[in-house]
Amino acid sequence: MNMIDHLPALQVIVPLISAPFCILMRNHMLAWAVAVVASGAAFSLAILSMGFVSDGATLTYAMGGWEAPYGIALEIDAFSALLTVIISGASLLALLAGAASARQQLVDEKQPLFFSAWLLALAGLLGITITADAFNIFVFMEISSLASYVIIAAGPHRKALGAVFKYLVMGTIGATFYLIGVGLIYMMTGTLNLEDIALRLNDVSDQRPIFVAAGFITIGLALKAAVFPLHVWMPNAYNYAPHIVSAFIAACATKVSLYVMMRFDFMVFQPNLVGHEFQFSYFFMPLALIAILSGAVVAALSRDLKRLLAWSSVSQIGYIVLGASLTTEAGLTSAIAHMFNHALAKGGGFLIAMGAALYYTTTRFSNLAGLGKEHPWIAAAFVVIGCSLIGVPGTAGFISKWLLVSAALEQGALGVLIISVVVLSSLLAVVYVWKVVELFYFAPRPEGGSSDVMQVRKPEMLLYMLVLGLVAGANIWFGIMPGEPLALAGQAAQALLGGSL
Amino acid sequence: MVWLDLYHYWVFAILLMIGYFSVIAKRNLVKKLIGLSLFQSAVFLLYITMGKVDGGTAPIIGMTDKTDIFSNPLPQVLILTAIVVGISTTALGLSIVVRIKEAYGSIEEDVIHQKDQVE
Amino acid sequence: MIELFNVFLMSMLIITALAMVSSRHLFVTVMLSGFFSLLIAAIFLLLDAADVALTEAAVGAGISTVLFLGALALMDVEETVRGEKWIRIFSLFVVAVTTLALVYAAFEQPAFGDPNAPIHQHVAPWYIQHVPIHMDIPNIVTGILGSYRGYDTLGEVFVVFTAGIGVLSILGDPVKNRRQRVVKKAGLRHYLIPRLVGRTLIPFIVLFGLYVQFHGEYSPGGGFQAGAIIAAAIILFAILEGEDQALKIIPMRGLYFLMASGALLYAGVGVATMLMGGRFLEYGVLADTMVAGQQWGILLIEAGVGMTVTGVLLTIFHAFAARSNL
Amino acid sequence: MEPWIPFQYIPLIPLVGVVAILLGARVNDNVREAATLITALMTALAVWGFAPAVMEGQRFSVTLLDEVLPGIPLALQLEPLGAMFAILAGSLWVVNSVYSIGYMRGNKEKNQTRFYVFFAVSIAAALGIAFAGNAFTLFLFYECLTLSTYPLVSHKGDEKTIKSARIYLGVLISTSICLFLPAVIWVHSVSDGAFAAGGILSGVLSGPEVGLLLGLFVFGIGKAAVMPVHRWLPAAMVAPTPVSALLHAVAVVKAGVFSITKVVIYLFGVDFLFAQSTVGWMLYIAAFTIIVSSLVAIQQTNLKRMLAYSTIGQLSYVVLAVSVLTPLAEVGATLHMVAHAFGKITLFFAAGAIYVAAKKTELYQLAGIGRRMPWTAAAFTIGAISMIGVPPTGGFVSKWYILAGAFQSDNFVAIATLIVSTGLTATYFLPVVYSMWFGKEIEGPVANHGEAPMAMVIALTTTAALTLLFFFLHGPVKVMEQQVLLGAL
Repeated sequence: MNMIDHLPALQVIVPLISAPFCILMRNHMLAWAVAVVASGAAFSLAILSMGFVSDGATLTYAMGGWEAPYGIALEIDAFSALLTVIISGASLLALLAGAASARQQLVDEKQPLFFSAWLLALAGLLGITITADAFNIFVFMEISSLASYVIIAAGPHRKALGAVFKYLVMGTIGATFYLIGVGLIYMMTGTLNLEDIALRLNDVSDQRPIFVAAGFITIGLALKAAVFPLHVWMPNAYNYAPHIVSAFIAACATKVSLYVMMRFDFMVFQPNLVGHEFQFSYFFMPLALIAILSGAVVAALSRDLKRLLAWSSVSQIGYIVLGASLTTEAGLTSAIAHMFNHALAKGGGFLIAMGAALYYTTTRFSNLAGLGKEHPWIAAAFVVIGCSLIGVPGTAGFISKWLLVSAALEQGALGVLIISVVVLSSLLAVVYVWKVVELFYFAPRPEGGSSDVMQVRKPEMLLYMLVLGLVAGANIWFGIMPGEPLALAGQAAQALLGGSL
Repeated sequence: MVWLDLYHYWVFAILLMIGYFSVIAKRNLVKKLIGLSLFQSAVFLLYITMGKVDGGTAPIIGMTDKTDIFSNPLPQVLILTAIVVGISTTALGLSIVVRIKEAYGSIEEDVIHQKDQVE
Repeated sequence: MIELFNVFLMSMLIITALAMVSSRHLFVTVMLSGFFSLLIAAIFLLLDAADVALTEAAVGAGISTVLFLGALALMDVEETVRGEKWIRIFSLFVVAVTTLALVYAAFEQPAFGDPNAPIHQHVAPWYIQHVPIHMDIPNIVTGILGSYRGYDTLGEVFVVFTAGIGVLSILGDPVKNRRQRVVKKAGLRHYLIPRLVGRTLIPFIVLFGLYVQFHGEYSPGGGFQAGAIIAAAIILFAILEGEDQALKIIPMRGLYFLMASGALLYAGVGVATMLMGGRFLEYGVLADTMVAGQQWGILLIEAGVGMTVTGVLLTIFHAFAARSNL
Repeated sequence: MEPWIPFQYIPLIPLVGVVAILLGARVNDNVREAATLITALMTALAVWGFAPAVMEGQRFSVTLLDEVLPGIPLALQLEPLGAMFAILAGSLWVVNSVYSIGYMRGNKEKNQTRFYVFFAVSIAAALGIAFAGNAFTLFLFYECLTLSTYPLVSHKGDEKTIKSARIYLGVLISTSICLFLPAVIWVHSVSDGAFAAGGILSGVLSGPEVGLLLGLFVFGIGKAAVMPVHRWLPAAMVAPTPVSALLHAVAVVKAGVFSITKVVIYLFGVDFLFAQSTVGWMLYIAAFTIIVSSLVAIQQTNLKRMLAYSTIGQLSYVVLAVSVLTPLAEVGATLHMVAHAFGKITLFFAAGAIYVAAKKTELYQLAGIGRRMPWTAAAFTIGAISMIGVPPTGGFVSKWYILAGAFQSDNFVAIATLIVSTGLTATYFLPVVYSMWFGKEIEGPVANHGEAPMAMVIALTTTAALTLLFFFLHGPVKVMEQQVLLGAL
């Protein structure tokens, strides 16, 4: 077999295999290097497979040589390719930028364990994205969740522990709900392969268990995706995680759950359940609207940069869910495009928090005042990324907002409500972003501020600035040239509505 | 009788409820974890139950003379995996509880919450 | 008669669960949860799930109980605070809604044990039919676990691995922790009878573990159960002789190595099949014939599972013990 | 003059200038300011180069990116209206740069490099607006302009400034997101949104929809400062004077009224709007804004604030002229854009010169200042009479055309508004002018002062001269605007 044929398998296996190597590294720099190399490899593979699927093809792989539904099949289509790029890209960039931050927040000897868990989280997320098997999704979901608990719990503040425990309990409930749903489906169809399920559900006349299964799966995944009001675990988990972890997890983790949810609801249930479309729509749309507003309000009231960003995520996830809840092609395209654009903006936001904390130890506003004078480039990058969060034209965030509003316009009267909520929350985003901009540029440095608490090594800093520049640049680049992600998003939306896997 | 045909399912539902309730309602972190594993055990029962075939045997060829009817092996495979996942989660959860106890001196959620507020 | 026994076990299960949740004494709760695991294992056995029963007994009654006890040694065993009223009402509400959903789902399900249920028509019969052809081993569960759904099992090994490094990362290196704390207890070395009984038992337990490991293709068992059993033997040794002795037999570095190499062995088999021209985990290419290749593959990956599980369970045990003077 | 660079690269010239300014700042201030001046000159020359071709009827258009969003390109085009705005912005930037150098040095401002950099970025954004080929591109550069002027408005960085800058940004961003953006998306969802002579919405929208969309545009383009979205303009008075001059005369407010004009002519189409019954309110809003802002201006005691309210009123002249919807009035609108630019920039330059030389900001302090600063006072006088609309100034020409246009369609509301507001404008400008020349001097913060620095005086006399010249030489602008209308009619 040609190595290219193994692409889907390699995508998961490379980071997976690198994880055990990581703990065998005695030196923390080596462990970091292993993680960087593995992430880099995963990222290149993701880009490669994106090239293969961009013309509408799908890459499939039968694990162990057993064809589905008897074996486990892997599958990369436009949607999953986009997700793999987001995930591996977030991991690579966060790792590259975070070398100094990891040294600041983590004990050296724990770093091999930490980076090993990091790679497992990466492999888990990639595994969920690529597999086409309902139970395999569960297994990899657990790898990624357990690994995420570990790397979040590495946060130096004791509040991280409470946050992780909450995350663990809610995450496990979510996963178990998912398992119940899959069990009910399996009971009625006898198969676990997603495509096969969709096919065989056609013949199932008893819809009640399927209906309940849809409920359990959707709610379980919504829990993992931090969809309002199931988001309670998320702000603290993001806030108290080590900065390097926030940058990674916030960019991609919840999106993977949303991805699975959208696949199930649109590909499996939609064609086979009567009225599923409306139920999905009426269930999620109000929640999304409330999430968009409440997340933005809390963010606007925050006094800490990371907390602000975490709550802004609640609101931004609302956008994705809102787009999906329109259940139209335009709506889904906007949702999927926003996954990508939000990853850019939010990953970048947490990178800023990371850089700020390098110099001022915490991300509390009182500490960050006047950052712009001492570190003009970090502040400038925040302006760009903040604009993307608001959705200023010329940035990536604008593209998704445009798509969402266009999609809402198709809805008639309901669209007006949606647009007004989106507009209102954009204004709130202006408030919370500009609060920080003013803080950076106009507030005076606190007297005797704890400046330069750790010795920052030159190469690490250079790497950080490079990555930050790259992310900020990408926010602009994809605001002006969104062709590639948009094309993938459009394809993905068509595939979702086409009902074929 | 439909009700009785499904009695394993009812046991599953009841166990699930007990576990679920204690996860949400209990304030003691260890209790929450115990509830969580109960919650998961219930799901194991759901899967294993659905794999049973009347008059079947364990899916091992040659164990008994009746080689023609086996219970469904697939749910068993899934649950083997799920059990392992469950214990892994529990172990991780417990280690976090240990650290919480050391950091806060308590494993009662309300006490921890109060101490966080004071800060 | 069997039905009646089943009903009895089920009722016991529910009663135990209720007792677990309502007991205010955490020690009692933990012991009851061990009992619960034994009960449910018995039920699994009655439902023809021998492998699952063995695993549940080893994990639920064994490992999980030890872990909980290890953790409890550090904490108050009394549950002191009752949740506020609104939380309880809210919880009841959530639980009630979930119950209603489950009840709603109930009535269109296939009846218990119905051989015509969809799950017995699709996929599973194929497995039962093909395991003898593809790999010629008696235990169909092992066949599916190791080969048809070998990728799931790979994931499972990595879940265990994650838990191992997770606990280490959260609780810290046991050796270092022990050095920092004054740990006086040296096991039960001064109690003659337990020591004597224990020491005689340990070799048998290990032997049993190895049997379970390598006989998994023929009878219930496999890498995971074997790993749990062998780990249990060493844990017993540690309890009897003291941790330091146990750490002398397998030091922490060795455990790291065991954890990592087990996982790597499993994944390595997959990579090897890839290099030999097959797909990932396509064991057929490992030997001349399909059947031989499959058998080799399953043997190897089961060994990998066993190594990782043993390593991880011991690591977790040490990590807890170092904190809690067990 | 010949075009020496493809027009789509013109907005890049200021951006290249940014790099030059940053590099120059490393050497010394003189090099930096030379870089600014050269960039400004190059920009002006580049846009002037296209004037003859455009007047002969040539049109240029180019698509920069095929699909920024599905079916929506980033497109630029050069047509008479945009060319005129670009010429205005580019040329006044030169004058403004000369003035800025004098002001910033004379006033010893901090962060001068930042100032010049964002000034150049703002000009680039303004040029982008001028060349926008569709609604989406227009919106893109509109927001760029808002953001790039924020650092200029908040230049001082003290608490009062930040608060005002917050109002500036808040009003502009929120109007644009709430109203302008939905309008743009709406346009693109029903058409291709490309600006075309004669409009593109005729037959696509009808009835109340037209009125609603127009409303979204008029209030969404907050830079046009139509009441009640004018609040940002007085707030922005905290900025250094060259910035005020830029905001009021060159880039920002002009970009606002320019955008409205462009939308009315190229998206709706004059004829189409004229036939609609649901767009009449625009005239009344404009008239209301003119009258009220003049009344408010009368009550002001601070020179710059008075000028700010005067600007609000003058801008609405343009909106009023546009909403009269007759060809002559459209010509008047364009002429007024230019005439007001010259007049108002002169007034602000004068105000800034007075501040630098005498540190005087309040109206009562200005008494007798004409004797110490004759050039400045003379320029101020010319600017003021242009605002009122007295010949021989540019202000007269544009008002004449607007009036003529109003008579064309017997629009008595517009006629009455013009007459009343002329009276009101005279009421608040003439006393100031009178006291400048004939009042008795009051001791100010600086006792014995002469004229402001040379650079400033040169700049303000130049613009004053332009104001006068425009009375005689407004032909080209008229030609250009008629070109537009020929296309439209």
